[in-house]
Amino acid sequence: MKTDITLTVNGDAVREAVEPRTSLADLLRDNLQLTGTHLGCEMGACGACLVMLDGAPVHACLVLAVQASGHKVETIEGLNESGLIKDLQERFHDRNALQCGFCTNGMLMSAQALLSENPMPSRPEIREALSGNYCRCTGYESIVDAISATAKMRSGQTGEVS
Amino acid sequence: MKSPAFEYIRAESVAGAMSAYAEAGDDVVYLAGGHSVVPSLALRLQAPALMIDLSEIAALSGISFQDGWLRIGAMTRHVQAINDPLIAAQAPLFAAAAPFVAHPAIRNRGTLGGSLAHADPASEFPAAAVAMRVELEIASPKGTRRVPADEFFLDIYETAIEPGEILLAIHVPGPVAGQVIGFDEITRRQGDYAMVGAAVQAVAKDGILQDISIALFSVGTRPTRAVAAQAALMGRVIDDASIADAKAALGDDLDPPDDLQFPATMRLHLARVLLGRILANLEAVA
Amino acid sequence: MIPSKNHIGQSHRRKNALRHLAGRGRFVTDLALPRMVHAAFVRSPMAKGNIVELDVSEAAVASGVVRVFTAETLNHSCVPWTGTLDHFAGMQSGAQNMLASSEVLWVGHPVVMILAHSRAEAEDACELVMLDIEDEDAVVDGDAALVKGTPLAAEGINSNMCFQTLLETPDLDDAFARAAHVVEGKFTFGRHTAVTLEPRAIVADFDPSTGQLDVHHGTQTPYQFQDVYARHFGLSEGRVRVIAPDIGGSFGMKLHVYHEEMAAVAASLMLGRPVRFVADRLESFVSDIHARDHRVTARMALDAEGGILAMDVDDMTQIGAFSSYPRTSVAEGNQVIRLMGAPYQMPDYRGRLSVVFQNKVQTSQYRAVGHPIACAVTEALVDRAAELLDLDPFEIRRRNLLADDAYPHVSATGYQFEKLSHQASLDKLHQMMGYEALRAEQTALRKQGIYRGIGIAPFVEITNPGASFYGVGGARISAQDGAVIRLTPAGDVHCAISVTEQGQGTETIIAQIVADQLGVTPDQVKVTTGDTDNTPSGGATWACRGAGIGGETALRAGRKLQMQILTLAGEILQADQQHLALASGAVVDKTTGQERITLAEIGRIATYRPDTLPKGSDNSLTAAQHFAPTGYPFDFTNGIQASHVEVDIETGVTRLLKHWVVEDCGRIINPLLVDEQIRGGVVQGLGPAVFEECLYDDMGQMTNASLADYLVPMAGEMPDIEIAHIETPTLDTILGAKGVGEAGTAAAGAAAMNAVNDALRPLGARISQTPMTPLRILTALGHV
Amino acid sequence: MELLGSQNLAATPDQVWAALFDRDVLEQAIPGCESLEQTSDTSFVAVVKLKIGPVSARFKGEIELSDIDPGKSCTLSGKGSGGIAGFAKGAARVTLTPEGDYTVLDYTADVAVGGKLAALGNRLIKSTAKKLTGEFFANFTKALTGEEETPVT
Repeated sequence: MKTDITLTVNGDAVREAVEPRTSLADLLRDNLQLTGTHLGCEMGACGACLVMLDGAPVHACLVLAVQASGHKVETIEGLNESGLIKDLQERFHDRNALQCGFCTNGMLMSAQALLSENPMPSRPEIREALSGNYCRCTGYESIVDAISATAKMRSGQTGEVS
Repeated sequence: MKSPAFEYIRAESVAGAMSAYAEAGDDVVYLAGGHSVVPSLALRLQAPALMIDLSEIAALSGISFQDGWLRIGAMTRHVQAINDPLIAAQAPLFAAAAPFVAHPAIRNRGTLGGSLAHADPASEFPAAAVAMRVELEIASPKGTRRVPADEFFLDIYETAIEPGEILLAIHVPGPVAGQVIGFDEITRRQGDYAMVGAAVQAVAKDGILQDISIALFSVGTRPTRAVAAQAALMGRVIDDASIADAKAALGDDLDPPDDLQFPATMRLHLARVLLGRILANLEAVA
Repeated sequence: MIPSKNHIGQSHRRKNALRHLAGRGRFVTDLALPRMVHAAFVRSPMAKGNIVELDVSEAAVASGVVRVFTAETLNHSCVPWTGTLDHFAGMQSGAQNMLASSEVLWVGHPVVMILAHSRAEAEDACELVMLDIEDEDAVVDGDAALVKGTPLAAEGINSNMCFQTLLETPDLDDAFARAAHVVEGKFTFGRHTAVTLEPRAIVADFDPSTGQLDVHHGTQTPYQFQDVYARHFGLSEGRVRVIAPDIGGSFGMKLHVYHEEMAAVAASLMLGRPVRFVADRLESFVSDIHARDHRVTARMALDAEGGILAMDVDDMTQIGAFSSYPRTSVAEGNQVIRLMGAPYQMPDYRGRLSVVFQNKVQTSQYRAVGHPIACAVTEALVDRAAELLDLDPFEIRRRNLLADDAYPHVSATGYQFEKLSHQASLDKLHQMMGYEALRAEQTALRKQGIYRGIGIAPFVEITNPGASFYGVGGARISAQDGAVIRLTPAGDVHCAISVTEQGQGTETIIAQIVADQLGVTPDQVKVTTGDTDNTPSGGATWACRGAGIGGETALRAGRKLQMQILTLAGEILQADQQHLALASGAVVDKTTGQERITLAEIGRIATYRPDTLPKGSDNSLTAAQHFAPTGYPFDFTNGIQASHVEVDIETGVTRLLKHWVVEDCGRIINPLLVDEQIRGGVVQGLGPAVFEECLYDDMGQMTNASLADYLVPMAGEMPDIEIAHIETPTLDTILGAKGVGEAGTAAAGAAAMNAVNDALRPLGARISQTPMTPLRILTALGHV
Repeated sequence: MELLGSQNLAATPDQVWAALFDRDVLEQAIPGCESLEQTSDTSFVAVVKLKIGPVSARFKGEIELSDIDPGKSCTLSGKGSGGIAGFAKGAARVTLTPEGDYTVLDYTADVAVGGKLAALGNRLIKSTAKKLTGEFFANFTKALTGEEETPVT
C-alpha cells in the first residue's frame, strides 16, 4: 500500500513511506511538520500551499508526494533559514503586507519567483504574478508595494514606497 | 478533500506505461502534470484503482524540428510554451495562449499534452491547436498515428485518444511567410476560465487573406472552428466590412451552451466582440 | 525633560507578523495532538427532504474508523440552541441540533459524523454511508417563501417569516406628499460568503481524568465559546478552556455557533480524546455563514433644492433555515433599516424589515453588518436625485450631509451621533482625488468610446458597541473587556487582554497604548491574547471594538499599574509620588526628567526583596481593569469613499481603476495598521460588488461552491487605494479611539455601483444589483 | 434544465414501444449501465457508472415508466444517488409518431443534479446532460434497429 519515496526537502535528504494518495502538501505538513505550507483550497486556486519544486513554485496540493520523489523541494522554512528572502520578508514587515499570515507563504514564493525572472517588475506585472494568490485580509496593495520596494532595493535603487 | 486510495506506478517508457495500463484493466488514469487529475481526486469526483505517472518518460519531453514540423513533446510544461524560442517561432499561438492559462505556478507544472488530452471545452491550448492545424501523435499498443486537431477534439472531455493510448507529441506545421496571429479571451478575472476565447492564425499577401484559421473556445463542448467566419474573410482584406461579416457569420458557426450565468446569447455576443477585436489587432509573427 | 510618550499615533510594525513571514505561524490547522482523531461529515445533497434510510454499518467497520455518530447517538449530549433574542420582539427560529435527525434543511446539512485516524480515512468511510433522502420542495426564494401555501422551511416555526419590524417617524407620509421630487429604486444584493483563507478549524480535547475540556478553536470570540460549550454540554465554565491561536481570517464568520464544531466537542467529550475538524473548502461554502441576500425597495423624497426630506425603505432579507446563534440572523437587516440615510440631515423615515427563512445555509453577521446595503441604497438614490436635479454628486451631498457643527445629532432612525466630520471629509476627498481633472478626462475619453465612471459614497460606521447591542436581548455576549497588566521582576511589562488578534494588529496597538502609560517602548510590552485561561474575560473581536474598547481597557489598566509603580517607587525612594513619573523604563523626576530608579530595580525589589520595603507597603505590581462603554450606545465613525471604474460596454466587464477613502475613526493609534484595515475592508466591499456571489439554482443547490467558480477578489483586479484621515476623537473615553475595521467594507460597494452607473449613464443604462456581473451589465445595456 | 431531442427510427411504433419496456434494450441504451434489474413491468433498479472527463461516479437508482399511453407516449424517469458525489434525477416525456416506414421519437427531458456534482460541475452540467441524453437515445436506436443514430435535431 505505501510507497517509499526519497526527496530533498530544504537541503535534507528525506525518506518516507507514503500512501500514493498523499499530496506533497500533506507530506510536508503531517509527516515533516513543515506547517508553514498552508492549505486553503486543495485544488490549486488559492496559492497558500506554494513550495519550490526543483526551483520553481508549484502547488503542493496538486503534486502527489510520490511524484516529488527524486526531486528537490524547498518550503518557506527553508527559504527563511537560507536568508535568501530576508529583504523580501523585511519589506513585507515594513509595509504590513500580511494580516492573518495564512497566504504569506504563497505570496513570498510567487514574489521570489517573479523577482528572479523579472528583477524590475511594474505594478501590473506584480499583480499579474500574484494572480493565483488569494489574500482575504490586505487588499493586495501593500503586498505589491513590498515586492516593488524589494525589487528597487535589489537593483540598487531606494526602497521608498511611493 | 483528500483523495481516495489508489495504486501508483511511475512509468519509465511509453510501452511500459501502456502495458501496465493493459494489465490493470479498467480503472486506470494516466498522470502527466496532474493539474486536472489531482484536484478531481481531492474532490473525490473520480477514484481510479491505479495511476500511471508519465512525467518521467524521456520520450514525452523535448522540442525539435522533424520534417519541417515542430515536434513538441506532450510533457512540455506551459511555462516552456512561454519561454521556448522554437515554440515562439513556429507555434506562436501556443506562446500567445500560454499566459492566459491559469496562474504562474500552475504553468510551471501543467503540461501541453495534458491540457490537450483533457480537452476541457474552456481551455486555451486546444483552441490554439485547432487554429494552428496541428497534428496529435498518439501511441497505442498497435503503433502510433497522427490525428489532425480538427478530428482530435470530439466532445466535452472527449478526444480521439482511446482508453490506454498515450498522447506523445504535438506536431506543428511549418510557418508560412506573412503569417499573422491573434489570441485573446474575455474573463472576469485573470486566469479564470474564459467566458469566450479565440485563436486566429492567418496569412495575407498584399493585404489579401490567403488563409485564415479561427478556433473559438468556451462556446460549446469542444474547441470550435469558425467555418463560416473563415469563409466570410477569405480573399478579403481585413477592414470594418469584412470584420462585420465575419462577426455576423459566427451566428452560423456557434451554438453556445445556455446557462444561468452565461446565456447563449451572451456567449455569442461576446464571441463576436472578441473576434472583431482580434481581427482588428492581428500581429505579425516575430 | 520627560521624553514624550508618543507611541500612540506611530506606525509601529507588527512583531507577530515576523512569525508568519518565517513560516512559523501556529494555526489550529497546524495542531496535532497525541491520539487525535479526524472528523468528516456526510452531508445532505438536497435542500430539503426526509431521511428515509440511514445505514452506517459499513462505515463503522471501515479501515481507520474510530467511531461513527448519527443524530441518534450524538445529539442527546448537547442542549439544542435557538437563535432568537428578546429585544427582537416576535422573532422565531427552530431549535438546532448537531446532526440532522429526520429532516434535512439545506444542501450541506450534516447528517453523519465519522471519526477516523486520518481525514482521508474518515472521507473514505463517508462514501460507505447509505443515506436515502426523500426530497421535498425546498423554499428557495424569499418572496415565494411568504406566499400562502408555501411549505415551511423548517420545523418549529409557524411561518417562513422569522422577524418583521417597522420604524416610522410621524411625518413620513407628509414629507412625501410635499416633496418636489421623489426618486426610487429596487435593489438586489447577492449572497456572498467570507472565504477566510484558513477554513474553520477546531481541535476539541477533553481529558476525562480531570474533567477538563480544552478547545483549540479558530475563533474570534473565545470567551463566548467558553460560555457556549459550558452551558450546552453541562460543564462548569472553569473546566472549559478555549484557546484561539493564530487565526487565518475571521471577519465575523468565526463567531457563530456551527454544527460541526459543536459535534467535535461532543465527540471529544464522549471519546475522551482529541477530535479535530477542519472544514475543507467545499464544506466551507455549504456550511460557513453566508452574508447579505437582500431585496430592497426604496424611495427618497427631496425638496426643490435637492434637500433630502425622507426615505421610505422596505428590506427583505433571506437567512436560511434557522436564525444563527447566539447573535441571530436578524441583526443584519436590523442594521440595514437603521443605517439608511444616516450621513444626511434627513428628518423623516420609514423602514420595514422582513427576515425570511429558506432552505439554504444560514446568513448572518459578516464584516460591516448591514452597512454596505444601507449605504448602497442611500447613495444610489442620492445619485439618482442628483441626476434628476442636474446637480453634481458632490454638490447634492454638500447640501445634505450633516454639518460638522450640528452635533450631537439623533438620526431619523434613532441613532445618536456624538460628533462626525462629513463635510470636512467630503472636501478632503474632492481635493485628494483631483475630481475636476477626472471629470474632464471622463468627458474626453467618452468621445473615444471609453466609458469611465466616478462614484462617491459617504458612510457612517457603528463601532464600540455597548451592552445594548446584544446583552439586553439576553445573549451572553460580552460588551466589556478586561486586561491584566503586570511589571515583571526584570522590569518588563506583560499585558493579558481579552480582545483578540486575527492579524489586524490588536497586540501591537495594545502594546503601544500600554507602553505610553508606563514609559516603556512597545517592544518591552508582551501582549497575550486568545486564551480564556490566561486572559480576563471579555468580548474579544466583534463589531469593531478592539481599539476603542480593548484599547481603553488597556489604557486604564496601564494607568492603574502606573499608580502602583509610582506609589511603590515613592516608598522605596522616600519621595512624594506626586513628583515622580514614568519614562524610558524608569521612574523619573517629574520636573527634571532625571532618572530616580529603573523599572527593573522596582521589579527586583518588589519580587526578591519585599523585606526591604517599609512596613505595610503593597508590593503588588499587577493591575486588573475591566471596561465597558457607558456613554453613547455606539461610537459612530464616518468617512467617504470614491471609486473610479471603466466599463467595457461591449463585454460588460468592469475594471476598477482607483479607489479613495477619507476616514475619521477618532484617535488613530497606528496609522500603518489603520490604513491596511481600511484597504482590506475596501476590497471586501468591492468583491461582492463586482465578483462574489453564492449562486443557487431553483432546487436550492449552490452551484459554484469552489474557489474556481466562486470569484474572490484577486490582486490583478483590485485597484490601488488612497487613504486620508480626519481625526475626531470620541470624548466618551480617555483614549478617544473608535473602530475602523468595517469602514472600508461599508461604502466600497456603494461607491463602485455609483461609479458603474456613472459610466453607463450616457447610454441610458443602469444597474441595481450586485455583483455587477458582465451579464447584468450587458443586460442593462440591451446586448443580451 | 430542459433538453429536447428527436430520433427517426426505422421501426414501427409498436416495435419502438416494446423496446422502451425491454430490459435488454434499456441496458444497452443507458450510458455506462453496469446492471439493470427489472422489478416490475414498469420499473427497474440500475447501477450506472458515468465517466465524463475528470468526473466518474457510480449511481444506484431506480428507473420507472409512467403516464403510459400505449404505443404513443410515456414518461421515463430515473433517480440515482451517487453517494457523496451527489444525486441526479430526470424525467423524459417520450412520444412516438409514425411517419412512413419510420417512427419519430420525440423527447422532452428535465434533468437535475444535486450535491457535489451541482456544486462543482455547474460549468459542464448542461453539456453533460445533453450528451448523456443524446447517447441514451442514440444507443436506444442502435439497440432497436441495429443502425447508427439518425438524430433529426
